[in-house]
Amino acid sequence: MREVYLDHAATTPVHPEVAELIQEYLVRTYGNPSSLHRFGRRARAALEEAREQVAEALGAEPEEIVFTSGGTEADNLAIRGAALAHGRPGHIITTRVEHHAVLHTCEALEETGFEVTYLPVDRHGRIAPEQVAEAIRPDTVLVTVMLANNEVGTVQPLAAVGEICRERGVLLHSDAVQALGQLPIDVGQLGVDLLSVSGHKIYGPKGIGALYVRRGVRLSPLMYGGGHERRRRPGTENVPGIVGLGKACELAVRELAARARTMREMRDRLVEGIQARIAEVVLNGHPTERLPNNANLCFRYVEGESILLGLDSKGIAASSGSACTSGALEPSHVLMAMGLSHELAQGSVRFSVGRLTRAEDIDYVLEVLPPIVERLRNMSPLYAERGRARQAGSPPGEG
Amino acid sequence: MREVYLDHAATTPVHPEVAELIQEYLVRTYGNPSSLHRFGRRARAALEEAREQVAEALGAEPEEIVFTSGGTEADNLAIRGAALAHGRPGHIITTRVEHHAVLHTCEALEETGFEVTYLPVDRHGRIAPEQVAEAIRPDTVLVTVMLANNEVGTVQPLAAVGEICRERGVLLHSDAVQALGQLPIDVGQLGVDLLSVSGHKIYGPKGIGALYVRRGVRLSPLMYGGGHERRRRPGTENVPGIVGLGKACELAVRELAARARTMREMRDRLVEGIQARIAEVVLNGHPTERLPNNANLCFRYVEGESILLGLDSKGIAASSGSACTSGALEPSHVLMAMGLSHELAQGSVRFSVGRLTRAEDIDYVLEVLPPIVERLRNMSPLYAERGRARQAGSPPGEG
Amino acid sequence: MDHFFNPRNVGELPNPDGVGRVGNPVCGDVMKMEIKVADGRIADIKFMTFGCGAAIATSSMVTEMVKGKTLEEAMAVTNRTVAEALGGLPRAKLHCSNLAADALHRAIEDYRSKAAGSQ
Amino acid sequence: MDHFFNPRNVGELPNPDGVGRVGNPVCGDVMKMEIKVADGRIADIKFMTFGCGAAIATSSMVTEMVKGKTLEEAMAVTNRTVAEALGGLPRAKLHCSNLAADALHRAIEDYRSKAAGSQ
Ligand SMILES: Cc1ncc(COP(=O)(O)O)c(C=O)c1O
Ligand SMILES: Cc1ncc(COP(=O)(O)O)c(C=O)c1O
Ligand code: FES
Ligand code: FES
Repeated sequence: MREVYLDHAATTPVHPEVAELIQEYLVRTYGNPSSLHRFGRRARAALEEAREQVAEALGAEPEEIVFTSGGTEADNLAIRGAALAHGRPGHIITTRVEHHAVLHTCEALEETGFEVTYLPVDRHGRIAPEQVAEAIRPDTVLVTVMLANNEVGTVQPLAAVGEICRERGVLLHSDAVQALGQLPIDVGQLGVDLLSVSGHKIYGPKGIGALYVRRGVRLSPLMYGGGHERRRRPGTENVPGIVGLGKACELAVRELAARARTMREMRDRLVEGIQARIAEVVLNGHPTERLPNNANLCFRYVEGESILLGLDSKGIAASSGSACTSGALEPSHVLMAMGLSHELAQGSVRFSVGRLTRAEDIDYVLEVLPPIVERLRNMSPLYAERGRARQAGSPPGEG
Repeated sequence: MREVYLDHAATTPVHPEVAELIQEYLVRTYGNPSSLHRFGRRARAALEEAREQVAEALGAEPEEIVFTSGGTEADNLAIRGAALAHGRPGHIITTRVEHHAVLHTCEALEETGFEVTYLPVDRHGRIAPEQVAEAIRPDTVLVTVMLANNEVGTVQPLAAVGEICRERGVLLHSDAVQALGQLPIDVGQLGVDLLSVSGHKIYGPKGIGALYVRRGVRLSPLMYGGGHERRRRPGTENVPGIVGLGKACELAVRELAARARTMREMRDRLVEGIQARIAEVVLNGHPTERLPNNANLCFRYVEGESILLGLDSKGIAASSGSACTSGALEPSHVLMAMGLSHELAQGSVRFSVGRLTRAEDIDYVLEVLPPIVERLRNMSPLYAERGRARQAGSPPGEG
Repeated sequence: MDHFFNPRNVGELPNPDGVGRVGNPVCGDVMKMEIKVADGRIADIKFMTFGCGAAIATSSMVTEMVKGKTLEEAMAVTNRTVAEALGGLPRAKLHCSNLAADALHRAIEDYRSKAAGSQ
Repeated sequence: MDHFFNPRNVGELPNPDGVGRVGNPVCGDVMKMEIKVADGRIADIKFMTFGCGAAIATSSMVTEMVKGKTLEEAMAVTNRTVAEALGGLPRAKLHCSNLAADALHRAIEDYRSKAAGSQ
């Protein structure tokens, strides 16, 4: 069966050049970078080159990059690390639309005495920078605002937040896991002190990530052991993963414009095609301030997961909400924060295109999707009720 | 130049079969295991198969295996996780010869109010199980004793410790990072509740490890995020790494006897050859209760690192102490705990053979090493003084 | 999966004797069941749902199971019976099978209260 | 690395005018330097060490640097001078270069105190 992968926001296939390099570091250049001998030195050199590649992609210095086991660990290290380095409980500001790696870390800190402000967002999923200015208190330790959202692709006005935080002398962290490879990133311009990225969202390997830590920022470690990563992250370095992340960053920067163009084209073809073929479809997220790969759509009157099952049976991979909560029951916290009704939030499907998505792939989806939605609508009590309401001349309600 | 890698205790080259499998999961079966669609389900199936392989290697159930980013994280999750799940500070028992991932984690807990007993070892690096029995207090939360030591290869009497802990109702963790693939491991027989392993010591990839958590044992998580690994370890699963670890475990179990035989033969050839060619060499660690791959030797009157540099210039990789502290200044805490003089401890070199080490490799070392040691001894004031002391008829002192 | 891709008894009945419409307290999804009753037995049954795949499959299964059964027998159908009939459900999906059972029970109750009212 | 693999001036002197033997307070390693003095200058110098590669290389470098120098000039040699002459040392190895400088200074002091005693 034809297979079309439109779930690049969940994870991406590793770029062939990256995979080749990883292979080399698995079997041939396998030394432990902490070893003094030539096997170790070769691994160390590769590690430091990768650190330069990551730094380059973020506009940072190599010494400011700490490798972690992924985006989740980077978020935890940034937030817990900065909070606990503070020495006593304080105040943290974040948004209601963060990834769970940020939200649950903040919630865990609340249990140890921290206070957390969760900023609301508008219907497009954006915060207003002034909200941050208003929320900052004398005891505010950290502001953490994602650069781009994983579910709806909305990009936050981070540079403006950065200016406020600098002015007020408050640390700013940003989860840039989804943004990297889709938007140009410059930590200086954004005014962030800490920034998280992850390998597997940019055609690099899973299980590797990095945290940018501005020089001088103090962090408590999450773990204890050897003195790796300048005492910020112990454990034998994942050299193949790190080298893969470095290469993936290099490629992401080099191909940024071309990839963004392809993705935007394919995404727009999909959205426009769907809207032309299926009635009552809502595009979630910001109309312009959004990632080029993301199309998050609500198909009114039907539940998202049923659509996904239908698509999957035709070989098409998409998702509802974020991958790590797709087994979950509650409707997306992001869509709810954006003010969608429960019913609409349950009806959302996220398509995320990638650098290799082609027009034929999109056209296949456009062919397969309408009958799936139609069939489910015909099964939906909400659709039937709305039909009757229309016939009776009253305006359709939202649930 | 000829290259001979005798630092397998620091890290190992990835087995070709493992590397091939990793490649497959990097580029082809790249789904996110949390995704509901077929790409995700394939990844999930591979993940669960790997979990079975790891469980099988440890005599555990698949649900008792939690994947981590390596041995260090497994140690941290076990020790911090069990300590913090306890709810209030208590008492921990460990040994003076643990890896830093254990020791520094215990030290960090001391700063939060825990009390830690660091058991001394005999001159072979072993604790006596009775010491554990004596040290257990009513508030003892956890005992953590490594299965085999990374520097000197000494194997601890863990099953006896396990019996004591079971009797007294105290949790037992063991760092089995070095033991896996060299000794048969059965968590039931050892009586452990928690046990750490790491991929890169068993011809698997770096950046992946696992913690065995006996059913019913409660752990606080180290990090917060998605509900992965039954809420014990968040973050998109490192599928290629996990699949690699699973395969490496399978191979390690299947080839255990053959590998151990080869390693023991090569190790003994090395030790006997060195002792026949170089005077005043001391074998550190236990004469019989030791890992088959480990030869830790003191070349009296010379400093270990100088020997390593000499060996490295001839293409031979060995190490002093553990890799992650080889940049460190202090003599090995393990050798010091075993009662070696400062001078002897500084003079130690660890050779660790591997499954592919051949007699020619050993013979090359035996050819190259004696002149290196001789040259350094001729440069050593301690050696000269000892020579004069001998001539003067007095017994040589230790420095 | 057959009950998802080819669900049985989807739709509405012309003049149902009983209607059960429930919202799932866990996920907020919605399910409606309509029954026709004759001689104390479920003569016909149809469902509609705004629910996940498991909700669709379990509803289809429930309607198949109870058609022709007495109301008492139908009331004895629980989410567990349904999940078992489907060969087990993942734990996160167990609540979905509640939807179908609850809607069925509600429809029967609706029928009974109407019947009692008209007596 | 040449100073490690081919260290200059290794050994002992027949009748040294000054001997400096120091233990490194950081790592515990040992260094011995012996000097011959003539006309207020270092006429000959030899070292022996139980130390790491950096200790060997820095000692060799120091002996080369000070041979023929006046005692005052030799006293002015510091671990920093040595590290610079070797083109820099990793931070963890800076203390090793202390060993060589300290042993040299100790040897000169030894010579001076002997000289003072014999006056
Ligand atoms: C915005 C965002 N933050 C964090 C993460 C977590 O990254 P990882 O899966 O590498 O732990 C993800 C993806 O899973 C994400 O989309
Ligand atoms: C005994 C022991 N424990 C823990 C570790 C840490 O494992 P990892 O390097 O995978 O973090 C090592 C090796 O580095 C080890 O030898
Ligand atoms: S998730 Fe709502 S019915 Fe299954
Ligand atoms: S480590 Fe002791 S002299 Fe360098």
